Amino acid sequence: MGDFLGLPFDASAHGPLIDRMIILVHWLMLVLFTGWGTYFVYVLLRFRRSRNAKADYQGVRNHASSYLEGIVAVIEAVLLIGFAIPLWSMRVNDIPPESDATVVRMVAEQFAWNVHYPGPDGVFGKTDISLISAENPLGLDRNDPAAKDDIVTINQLNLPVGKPVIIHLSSKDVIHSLNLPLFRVKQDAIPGQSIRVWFTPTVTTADIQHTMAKKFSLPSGKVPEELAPLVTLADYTGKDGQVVLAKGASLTDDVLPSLRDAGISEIILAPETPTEIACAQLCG
Amino acid sequence: KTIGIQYAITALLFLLFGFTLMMIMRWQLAYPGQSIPFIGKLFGDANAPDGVMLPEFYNQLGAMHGTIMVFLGVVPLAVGAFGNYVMPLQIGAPDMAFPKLNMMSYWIYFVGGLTMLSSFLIPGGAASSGWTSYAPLSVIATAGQTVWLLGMICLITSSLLGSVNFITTIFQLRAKGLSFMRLPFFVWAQLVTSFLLLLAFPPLEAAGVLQLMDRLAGTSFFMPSGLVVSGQPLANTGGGNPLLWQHLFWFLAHPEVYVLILPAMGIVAEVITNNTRKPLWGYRSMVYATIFLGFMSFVVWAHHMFLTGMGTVISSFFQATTMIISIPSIIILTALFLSLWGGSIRFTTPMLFALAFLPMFGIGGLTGLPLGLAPADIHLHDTYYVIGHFHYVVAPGTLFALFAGLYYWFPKVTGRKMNDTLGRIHFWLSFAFINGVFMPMFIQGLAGVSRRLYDGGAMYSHAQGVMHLNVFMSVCAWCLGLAQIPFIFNFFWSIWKGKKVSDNYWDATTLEWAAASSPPMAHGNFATAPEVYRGAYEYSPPGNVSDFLPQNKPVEAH
Amino acid sequence: MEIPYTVEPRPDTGVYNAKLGIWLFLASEVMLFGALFSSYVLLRVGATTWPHGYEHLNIPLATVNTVVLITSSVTMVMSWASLAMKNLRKYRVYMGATVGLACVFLVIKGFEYAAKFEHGLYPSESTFMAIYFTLTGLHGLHIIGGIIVNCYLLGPGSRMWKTDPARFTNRVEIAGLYWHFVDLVWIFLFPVLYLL
Amino acid sequence: METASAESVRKHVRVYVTVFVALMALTLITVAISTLHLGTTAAILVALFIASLKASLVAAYFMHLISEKKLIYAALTLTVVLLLVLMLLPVSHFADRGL
Ligand code: HEA
Ligand code: HEA
Ligand code: CUA
Ligand SMILES: [Cu+2]
Repeated sequence: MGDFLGLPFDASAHGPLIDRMIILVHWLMLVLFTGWGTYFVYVLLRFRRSRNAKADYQGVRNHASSYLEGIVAVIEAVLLIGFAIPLWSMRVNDIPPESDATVVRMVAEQFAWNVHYPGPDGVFGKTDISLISAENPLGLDRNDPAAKDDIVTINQLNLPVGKPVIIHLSSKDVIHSLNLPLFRVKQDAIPGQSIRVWFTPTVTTADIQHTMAKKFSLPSGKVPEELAPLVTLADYTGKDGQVVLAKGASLTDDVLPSLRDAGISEIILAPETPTEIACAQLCG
Repeated sequence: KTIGIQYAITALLFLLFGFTLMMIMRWQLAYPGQSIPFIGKLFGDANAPDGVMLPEFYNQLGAMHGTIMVFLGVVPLAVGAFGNYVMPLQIGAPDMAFPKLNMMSYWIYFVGGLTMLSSFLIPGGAASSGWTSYAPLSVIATAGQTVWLLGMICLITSSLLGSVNFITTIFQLRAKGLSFMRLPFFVWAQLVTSFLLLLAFPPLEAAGVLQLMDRLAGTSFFMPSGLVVSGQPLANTGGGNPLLWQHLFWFLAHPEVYVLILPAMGIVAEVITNNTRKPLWGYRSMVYATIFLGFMSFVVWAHHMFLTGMGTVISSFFQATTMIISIPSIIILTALFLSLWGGSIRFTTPMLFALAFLPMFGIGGLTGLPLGLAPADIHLHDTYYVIGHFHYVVAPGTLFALFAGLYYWFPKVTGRKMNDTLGRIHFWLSFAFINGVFMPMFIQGLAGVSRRLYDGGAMYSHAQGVMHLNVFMSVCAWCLGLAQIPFIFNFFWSIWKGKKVSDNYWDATTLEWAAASSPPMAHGNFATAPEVYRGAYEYSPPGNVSDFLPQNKPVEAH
Repeated sequence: MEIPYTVEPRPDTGVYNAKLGIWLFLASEVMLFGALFSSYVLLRVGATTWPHGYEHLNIPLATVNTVVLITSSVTMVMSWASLAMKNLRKYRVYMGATVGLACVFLVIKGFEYAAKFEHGLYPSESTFMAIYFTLTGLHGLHIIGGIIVNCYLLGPGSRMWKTDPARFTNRVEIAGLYWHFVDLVWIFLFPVLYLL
Repeated sequence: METASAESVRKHVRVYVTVFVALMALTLITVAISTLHLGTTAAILVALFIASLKASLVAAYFMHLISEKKLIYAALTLTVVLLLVLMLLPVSHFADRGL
C-alpha cells in the first residue's frame, strides 16, 4: 500500500510510524469506497427504469446499514485512540533531553532559513533584533562569550545521523512552515513564538542520493530537461581513459558524443540535493 | 423570486470568472516561466512581463479564485439562488418573510462582488495572501488586502440579512399542514445552512474589523512584538497574536464548508427521490444527522491548525470531533445510497449529476479522514492532497449538485426545459475532465508537494517524480472549461427557445410544482394558499394510480 | 396573496415575523461581540503587561454615560408602553427623550475620544488602546444606527399609527429590542474596559 | 407582548421603574467596588457577576424575555451554547501549547 500511495523515502526514525498511520486510514477508505462503489454500480444496473418499471415504495427493509455505520465509527475510534493520539503525543511530548540531542535554532524569513548552531560550548549566543543586518541575519551579539563559537548558516542544515535533533523554530516576519518531507517533519514557524520540533535522521544524504539514483539510457539527441538538474554518482571515463563526466557533475550536450564512443549506453543519475528545506506555508 | 434569479445569474458569472482565473494559473503550473499564450500580454508588466506570470500575480489569482468560488460563486448560487427561489415555493409561502431585506441582501452581495473585482485594478493588485488571509502576511500585504476585507464585510452582512430572512420564512410561512417532518429535505438543508451562516459569520466579521484596524490604524491585534520584515524592524507596537486570526477565520470557515455542502445534499435528495420514483430512505435520520452535523461543525475548526504548535490534549479533542463529524455525513450518504435500492431509476440529466455527486463526495469526504488525524496531517498538511480533498467535495461534489439543481428546476423557472443531449454531453465531459484535474492531486500530495507554489513545486527535488502530472491536470482543466460551452449555450438557448413543458414536468410531489411555472415575477407565488396533507416524498405509494402523490393533493386517488 | 403574520403572531410559533427576525439578528450580534470579547481575553492572557482601565480612561465620564444609556433604555420601553396604552403624545415624548439621550451619550464619548487624542493616545498606542477604540467605536456605530431608526419612527414612520397602529407598535417594540441590546453590550463593555 | 391590554401595560410600567432603580444601584456598586482595587481574579469575578446581573435584568424585563415564546428561547439557547464555544476559543489556544 505504501508504494501504491507513493509516499516518499523515509529518512527519519518516526517516519515509518506516520506512514503506517496514513496507510491504515487509506485501507479503511479503500474498503469503504470499493464496497459502496460496487453496491452503487450494481444498483444502477439492477434498478434502471427499463429493468424495474415499478418502484418499490418500501425499499430497503433491514437495518444492516446502521451496523455498517457503527463499524465504521468503531474503526475510526480505534485509529484515533490506538494510533493517532499516541503518535501525536510522542511527537510533541516525548522530546528527548537536550543534553543527548543535537540542538539548533532555526529562524525563518522571506525567503530563507537561518540556521543557528550553538557551537562546541552548546550554548546559543544572545541575539538582539537591533543588531540584525544583511551580514548578521539573526542579530547575533558577537560580544557575548557564548556567541563566540556559534555558527550561522543560511538554507543549509547539517545534522548527524542516528542522534535526535531538536529544532527551536521561529520566524522573523510572517508565518512559514518548516517542511522536510523525507523526514516526515512539518511545523509552522510562527513569529513571536518558539516551537520545538524533534526527529532522528536515520540516513545520510549520500545514502538518500544512492537510493534515489536511477539508470537512464544515454539520450540520443539533446539532454532532456528532466535530466539536466541531476548529477552522476561516479566518474565516467572516455575510451582514452580520462574522465569526461566527473562524479557530481550533470549531463551536458557536449559530453554526450564522447560518452557514446566510449560505448556507454546507460548512465546513473541522482538529484544533486536529494532533500532541501522546503517551506509549506504561503509566505509572500 | 426575481432576487433568486438575479442571484443565480450573478453567481454563475462569478463562477465562470473564478474558473477563468484558475485556467490561467494552470498554465503557469504546467509550464512554469513560459509566456502565457494569446492573453499573456494583457496582464501588463506589473503582473506578467512579456506574458510570464510573476509569483505575486500567481498569488493574487490563487487568493481570488478561492474567495470568488466560495463566497461569490457557490454560496450565492446554493443559498441565494436556489434558497430564494425554491425554498419559499416548497413550503407554500407567498414570498420571503422580508422582501425588502431580501433585496438589500442581494445588492450588498453585488457591491461586495464588485469591490472584490475592483481590487485587480488598484496598484499592487488584488489580495494575495490566500483566501485564508493569514496574518502577519495579510497585514503587511498591498492595498488589495484592504479591499478584500471591505468586500468580505459586505458579503458577510449580505449573508447575515439573508439567513435571518430564511429562518424566519421557514418558521413562519410554512403552508397549512406542512409540519417540520413533512418538509422537503432541501428545506431542512437550507434551514441548518442559514443557522450556520447566522452564527458563524459574525466572528469573521469581527476578525475582519480587527485586521482592518491593524492595516489602517496601525494596531497590532495579529502582530507580535519584534517583527523584522526584509531587514527592517516594523514600527508597530506588537503584543498581538497571529494565531488569533486563524482561530477566528476557521471558526467561520469550517462551518462555511458545510454551508457549501448541505444545500448540495438537499438538491441531490430532491433529484434522487424524484428520479427513483420512491420515497427518501431514512428521511428522519437524515434530518437529525444534518442538525447534528450543523452543530458539530462549530467545534472542529482547529483541525486546520494542527501544525501551529498544538499539544496533545487539544489536538486530541479536535481530532475526536473531526472523526465524530464524519459520521453524520456517512449517515446522510448511506441514506441516499439506500434510497436507490428498489427504485425505478430514470437517468435524466439532473439525475446524472446527482448520482455523480455521491461517489465524488465520497472521495472528497473519505480523503478528509487522513487530514483529520493529526499525525497523518503532518505529512499531508498544505499539500495538494488537501487541495484534492476539498475540490472533490466542492467541485465534482457541490458544483455537480448545483448543476443538477439548475437542470431540475429550470422548467419551473422558465416554463421550458433544457436540451437533454447537450446536457448529457455537458455531464460526461465534465465528469471525465474534472476527475482528470483532481485525482492526480492526491498523488502529488502524498509525494509531499506543497500547494500555493507558483511553479507547482518544480524547485523541489522531492516533487520531481510527480511534476509531469501538472501538464495533464492543466489540459484537463482547460478541457473542463470547453466542456462548459454546451452548458452555457444550452442555458441561454433554452431560456428563449427551449421546449415548453407542463407545470409539473418531472411528476414531482413537492409544493413548488403545484405553483404555475415561471410564476409572475410580482410577489405572490400561488393562486390560492396550498394545503399539505402528507410527507414530501410520496412516490409510488401502494394502491395509487399514478406513481406519485403530491403533498397538496386532497384525497387518495383510488 | 399577502405575506401572513406581519402583525398577528403565528399560532404554532407564537410570534410575528419581525419578532423572530430581530431576535435572530440579535443572536448574530451576540456572536459578533462575543468574538471580539474572546479576542480581548486571548490577547490579555497572552500579554506580558496590561494596564488597568482607570489608569488610562475616565471612569466618571463613563459612569455618567452608563446612566445615560440605561435611562434611554427605560424611556425606550416607556415609549412602547405608551403606544400599547394608545397614547401617541406620550410616545413622542419618550421616543424623543430616547433619541436625545442617545445623542448625549455620543457627545460624551466624543469628549472622551478627544481627550485621548490630545494625550496622543491613539489605537496604535497599545493593545489595550486598540481594543478600547475598536470596541467602543463599533458600539458607537450601533448607537448611531439606533438613532437613525428611532428618528424614523419618531418622524415619518409614525404616520403608520393612523393606518395600522398594531403594526406600528410592533415596529417600536422591535426597535426597542435592538436598542436594549445596544445598552446590554455597553453594560459589559463598561466594566471590562474601564473597571478591570 | 403584542396583545397587551392597557391594564397589564400599567403593571409593566411599575416593573420598569423598579428595574431602572436596580440598574442604577448596581452601576454605582460596581464603580464603588472597582475603587477598592481588589485582586485581579476577584475584581473580574465581581464585575462580570454584576454586569451579568444587570444584563439579565435588561433582557428579562425591558426585552420581555421572562414572558417570551419557546421558539425564541430555543434560538437563544443555541446562541448561548455557541457563545460558550466561542469563549472556549482562548482556552483551546492556551490549554497546552505542547511544543
Ligand atoms: C464542502 C466542503 C468540505 C467538506 C464537506 C469537508 C469535509 C471534511 N473535511 Fe475538509 N476541507 C475543506 C472543505 C470541506 N471539507 C476545505 C475548503 C479545506 C481546505 C481549506 C484550506 O486550507 O484552504 C478543507 C480542509 C480540511 C482539513 C485541513 C487539512 C489541512 O489543512 O491540513 C481537514 C482536517 O481534518 C478536513 C477534514 C474534513 C473531514 C473529516 C470532513 C468530513 O466531513 C467528511 C465526511 C464524509 C465522509 C467520511 C464520506 C462518507 C461517504 C462514504 C463513506 C461513502 C463513500 C463511497 C462512495 C460514495 C462510493 N478538511
Ligand atoms: C467552491 C469552491 C471552489 C471551487 C468550485 C473550485 C473549483 C476549481 N478549482 Fe479551486 N480552490 C478553491 C475553491 C474552489 N475551487 C480554494 C478555496 C482554493 C485555495 C485557494 C488558496 O490557496 O487560498 C482553491 C485552489 C485551487 C488550486 C490550487 C492553487 C494553489 O494551491 O496554488 C487549484 C489548482 O489546480 C484549483 C483548481 C480548481 C479547478 C480546476 C476548479 C474547477 O472545478 C472549476 C470548475 C468550474 C466550472 C465548471 C465553472 C462552472 C460555471 C459555469 C459553467 C458558468 C456558466 C455561466 C452562465 C450560464 C452564465 N483550485
Ligand atoms: Cu516561507 Cu513559505
Ligand atoms: Cu474543516
